[in-house]
Amino acid sequence: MIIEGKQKIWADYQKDIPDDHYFYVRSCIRQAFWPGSEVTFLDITRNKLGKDFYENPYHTTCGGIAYHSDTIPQETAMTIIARQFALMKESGYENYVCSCITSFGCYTETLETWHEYPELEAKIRQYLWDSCKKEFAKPKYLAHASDLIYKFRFEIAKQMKFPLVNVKTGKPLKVVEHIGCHYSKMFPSKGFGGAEYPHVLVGMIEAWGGEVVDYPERRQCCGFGFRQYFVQANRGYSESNTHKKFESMEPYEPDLIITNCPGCPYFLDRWQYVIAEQTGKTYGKNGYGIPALTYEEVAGLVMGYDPWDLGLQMHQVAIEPLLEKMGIPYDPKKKYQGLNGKDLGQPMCPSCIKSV
Amino acid sequence: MDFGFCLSPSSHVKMDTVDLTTFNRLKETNPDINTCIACGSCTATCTAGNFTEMSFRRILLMLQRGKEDEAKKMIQRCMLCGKCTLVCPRGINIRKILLDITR
Amino acid sequence: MLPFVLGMAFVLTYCVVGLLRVIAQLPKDDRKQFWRSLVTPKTAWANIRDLFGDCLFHVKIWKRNPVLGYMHSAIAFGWFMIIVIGHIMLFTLKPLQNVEVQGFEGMFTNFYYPIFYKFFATETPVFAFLMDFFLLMIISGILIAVVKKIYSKIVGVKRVTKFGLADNMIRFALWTIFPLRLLAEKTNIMGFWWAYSIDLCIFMCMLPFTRYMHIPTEALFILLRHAGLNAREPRKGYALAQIYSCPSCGLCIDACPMSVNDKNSGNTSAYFMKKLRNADDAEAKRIAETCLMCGKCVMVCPVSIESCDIKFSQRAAVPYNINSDHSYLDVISTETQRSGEILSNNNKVLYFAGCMTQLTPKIMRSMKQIMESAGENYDFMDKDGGICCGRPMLLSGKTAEAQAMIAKNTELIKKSGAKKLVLSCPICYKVFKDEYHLEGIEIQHHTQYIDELIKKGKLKVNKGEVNYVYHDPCELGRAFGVYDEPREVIENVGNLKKAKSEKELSICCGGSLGSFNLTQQERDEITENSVNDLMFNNPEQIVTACPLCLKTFVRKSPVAVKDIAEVVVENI
Amino acid sequence: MKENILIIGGGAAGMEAATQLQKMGLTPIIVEKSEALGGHIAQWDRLFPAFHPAKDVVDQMLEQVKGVKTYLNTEVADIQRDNDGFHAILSNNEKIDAKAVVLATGFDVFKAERKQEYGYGIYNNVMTSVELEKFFRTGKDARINNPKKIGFVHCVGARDVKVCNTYCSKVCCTTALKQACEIKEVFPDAEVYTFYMDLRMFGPGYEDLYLKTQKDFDVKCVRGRVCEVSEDMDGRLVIKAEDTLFGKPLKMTLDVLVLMCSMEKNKSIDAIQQKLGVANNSDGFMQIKNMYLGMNDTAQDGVFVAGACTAPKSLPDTIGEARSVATQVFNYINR
Repeated sequence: MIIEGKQKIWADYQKDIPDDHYFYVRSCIRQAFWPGSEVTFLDITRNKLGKDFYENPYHTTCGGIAYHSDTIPQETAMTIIARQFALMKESGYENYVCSCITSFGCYTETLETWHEYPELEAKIRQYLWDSCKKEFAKPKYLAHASDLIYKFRFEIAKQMKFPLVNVKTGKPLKVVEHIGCHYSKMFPSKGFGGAEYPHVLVGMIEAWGGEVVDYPERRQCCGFGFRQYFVQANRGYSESNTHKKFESMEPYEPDLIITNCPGCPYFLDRWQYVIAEQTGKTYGKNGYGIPALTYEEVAGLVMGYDPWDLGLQMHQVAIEPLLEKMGIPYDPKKKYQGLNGKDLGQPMCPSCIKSV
Repeated sequence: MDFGFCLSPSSHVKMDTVDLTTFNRLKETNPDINTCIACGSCTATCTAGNFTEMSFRRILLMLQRGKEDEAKKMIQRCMLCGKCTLVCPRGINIRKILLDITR
Repeated sequence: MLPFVLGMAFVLTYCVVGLLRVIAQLPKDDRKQFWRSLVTPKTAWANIRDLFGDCLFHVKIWKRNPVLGYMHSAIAFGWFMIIVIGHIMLFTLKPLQNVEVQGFEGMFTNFYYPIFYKFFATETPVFAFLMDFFLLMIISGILIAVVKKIYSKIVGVKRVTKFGLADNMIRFALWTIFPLRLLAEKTNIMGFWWAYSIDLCIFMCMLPFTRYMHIPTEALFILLRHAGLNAREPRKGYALAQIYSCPSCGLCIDACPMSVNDKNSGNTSAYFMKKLRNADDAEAKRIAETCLMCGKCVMVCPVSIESCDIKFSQRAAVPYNINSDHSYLDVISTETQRSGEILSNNNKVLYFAGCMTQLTPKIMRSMKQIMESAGENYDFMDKDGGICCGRPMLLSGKTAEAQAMIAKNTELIKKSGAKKLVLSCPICYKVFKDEYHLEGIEIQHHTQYIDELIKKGKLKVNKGEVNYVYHDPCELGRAFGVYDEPREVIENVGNLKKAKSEKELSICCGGSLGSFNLTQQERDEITENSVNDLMFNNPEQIVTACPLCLKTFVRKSPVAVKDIAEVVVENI
Repeated sequence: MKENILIIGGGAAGMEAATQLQKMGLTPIIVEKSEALGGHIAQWDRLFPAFHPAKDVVDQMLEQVKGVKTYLNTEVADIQRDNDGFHAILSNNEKIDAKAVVLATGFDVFKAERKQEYGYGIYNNVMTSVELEKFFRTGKDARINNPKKIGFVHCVGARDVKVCNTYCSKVCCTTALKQACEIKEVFPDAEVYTFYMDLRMFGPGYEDLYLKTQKDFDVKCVRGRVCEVSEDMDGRLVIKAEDTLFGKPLKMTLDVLVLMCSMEKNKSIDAIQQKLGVANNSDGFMQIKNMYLGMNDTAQDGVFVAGACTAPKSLPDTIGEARSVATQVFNYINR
């Protein structure tokens, strides 16, 4: 691997986004999958970094899931998106940041389509007025939330308490980065680092002391694929994708996977359990899996947030070995306690992969 | 545990592990086996191909891509009539190769 | 004279054991057929005729090549006669003038008396003349053999069989028997008598392991042949008798179309039989699969060895590790039927083009035109692509596998209600004639069919000015003797020139499906040679009666090559 | 009177045009931006289809062009036209007056790093066809270490809207097969694969080369474009392609991957070209007047083109065009 070659590409694919005053929209599924992530994002940006990130309670889904499942036409999806943008404008913002990669893809695609087909934009403008009586607007800058953490990675590093380093050996942790397909595969210029060698997560890993693992199936999709996981009979395809990735990364013995998409960490996490149940194989050491975290969770960890406040107990793959490697103190008893101190109940113990 | 689904086999031909024993054995006695240009004449003229999927072009590929069983299954259809050999623009002795595969 | 006795005893034992072995190896029904043939007057007569004709007088070699015929007869018949006359002298001219037997009396001595008898010292003029005559004959035969060995072309043979050490040794032993005998008698030196005796012993002892085994075996082979047996296994029973009957004379080498390339003359039947005799399985297998199966070697063989049949059985002996599955043929009945409604008309002619003719559509078109012109009630069986006749499968030695195709075609033909089946491909013709059971349906090759149409006056043709030469396809000519019909057809439409090699001596085009191993280049060499032979009298066009020959000749012919049906259509 | 003809570019086209013009009694002047005449072909080891040493051809051309006035390490900085003809100012500030201009500026090799998925410049063992040719000339390349498996990717930067080059680069197919044979000569035990979409063996002897590649060199030709390359733990390359004849995706590990880079128009001439009023085609190459009878003519009288500046061309194509441009120029001068 010639790192200078990658650096050249990273330098070519830098996008210009402001570092403050954003209209923040959430992801539909992340709040359910990883409830700590978006909260942590807002907490870091607002409270730790002192930025202005506004959230409007009236924002909705971007329509992406329905769009990609072919249940709504493109115009409908675009009108939903136009409404989101209108909300941004109404709230007095012109920078738009979303938490979800699917949304990011939809927004990018929509903006590019409007740019190429102004007549479609005019049509949507009308639809928006007809349906919501809202004024059509387009954001000046569109960013994904991971773009901002990428942008703030050195500021976060300054406040870092637990770098991505194995405290016992002193060596950097080996980190696999996994980019959501809709981040830059559709529009390479819209992602930090482009489509082939995205830098957005690599930059965070490097800034926080980890070592990036580039393995043969790095570009492979996690297998989320809306059509695949919606239908039970098709989930095998989804699982097989993940399986292929793990088989490919296994020899590198990664300590951690960091992702920037709602679905990827979910499938990279849950399928490890399913693969273990079906084949008896686990990819971490000593019967553990490889933790697949969101970038907010990793940012939170290095900044010293309590693992359970970050919602890491929501991961199927046990997080404890990672915490121990990084030297992060945690209270095992609190793992399944809610914020109010009540017991959340423990998940059933899987037969293969270790959960504690 | 039954999840109602399972890992699906990869459709990739893994060239690193493909077993080429049969193909290499054929190559020794039939060096012309390499010279196929995949024109498909053999398949188009094939008497059995008129009724089945029989295709010598595919059989050659199957042997090179580790699908020997499929290749042998396809050969079951062959009538050894030799039309393929007559039409091959590269002059490959196809009938002989087909026969050699069965040994 | 111990060496001679030992040799004689050995060879006799070997022959008896061999005879029993061959008979034991015959399949049960074959064996029965064999015994029965011996007492059937017709075959018995043929046996006697050929035993004398072939074994004693070598009629076939004489026919093939008189010089070789003389050479062979001189040595074999001469020797035979010396033995016979010797015995007559023995019984008429006692006391003997034997060098050795003084002091030895008894039954064994009678046995070898004549061998060491001083025949040439006799004073009875008749005997003296006869003995001198036959000895001279033998010596002249040996002289020819020596000349042939040194320069074979003098006796009209381009290529001779190359022999191994054993064959060369025994040949030398044979050549020296009578010169030694002559020396011994003339000088009466004991050493020469010993040498003579040892020489005889060497000859006898080596005989079973060399080509000279054909001397005793041929008689058995003639009997088996007349019994109408077929070689079923490449090295057992009937085939074994044939293997030992092959004298490696090499007449087939020059006859073989492959010999045009010296490298390939090792693939001829003489060597095939030799490899079988030497149990060289790999080579026998290779040669069997290289052979074009044109049958010319069988045609020229002075011993009438059916080497093609043995090659078939050799091919069949190679395992086919595929379970042929032709079940898909079941569903196509209606498909093929669409080309013709079942007619009750008894005069219906069914034309089967076959795979090869599918690649030469002009033959099909010509056939259609001929049938139209003749006002025939006809139907095309495989207009939209039929199934293979099964002959190529058979040629590969896959008898069982061919049955699927044979059965399907039989079914289709019978269903069609046709009374006559016409084939334009001799490859198909052979299998339809040999393997199909189409009772009540006449099978004709299109040469025969067209000839019949012309003769019956149904088809009117004009005699043109073109000079044609006709090439006899192997599977029509040598296989079925269809030589005259095509020639008559051609003479009706133009002038027929002769090829250098005609009829049963015609040379394979080189395209034969019979061979698996020949490369395109090797086939091309054969084709060129065959074309040159056809061009002997400078014809303007070459006419064939086989789509495969047609396709093959077109590659190399300097003049137009046409199927017989085409030239007929041109002259309607 | 001897007329000056300005030839921009001292590659095969420029040299041959100059040779012919000189024989016709005109005065060709070659302006070459690099330090030597010869162009791309001088970087080549052997030529397809018969493995003829490129040096032979270049040396002959250099010998013939000896008497021609040549500026090396020089570019045309500016050019004006008036009724007398063309007035060029060179980068060394010399002034040249000429009656006609021949643009023989040739091509640039496609920058392989633009096809990011092949990882040129990122993965250690990905190289270009030009670099492989250099290896054949010098025997040295750190990437080539007794490789066991070598792959060639055709059409890198050609027939590909993703890099805005929709044309076929013409010579890469034959070059790939030539190089495949050559690498087999160096490493007879190596397995060599070429990944092609169509094998365009357009010239005499090229199809024979293809047959030789298959038969004598056992090079395996796979129809399908490599779409993704990655590096495994040992630094070997894992490639993905579809075997489109078989209808299944392939995955294999290679030691070296050679990218058959296409030809792109040499863009360093763009400014001068603009001043001369010679436009480009949609594929970026210079526009000619007519594809059949006007392949050396541009929209501007007196401005002629030859060689790969108008389209990807093989060496024989280029030489042919250089000779025909000489005739065109001669006729123009004597009109």
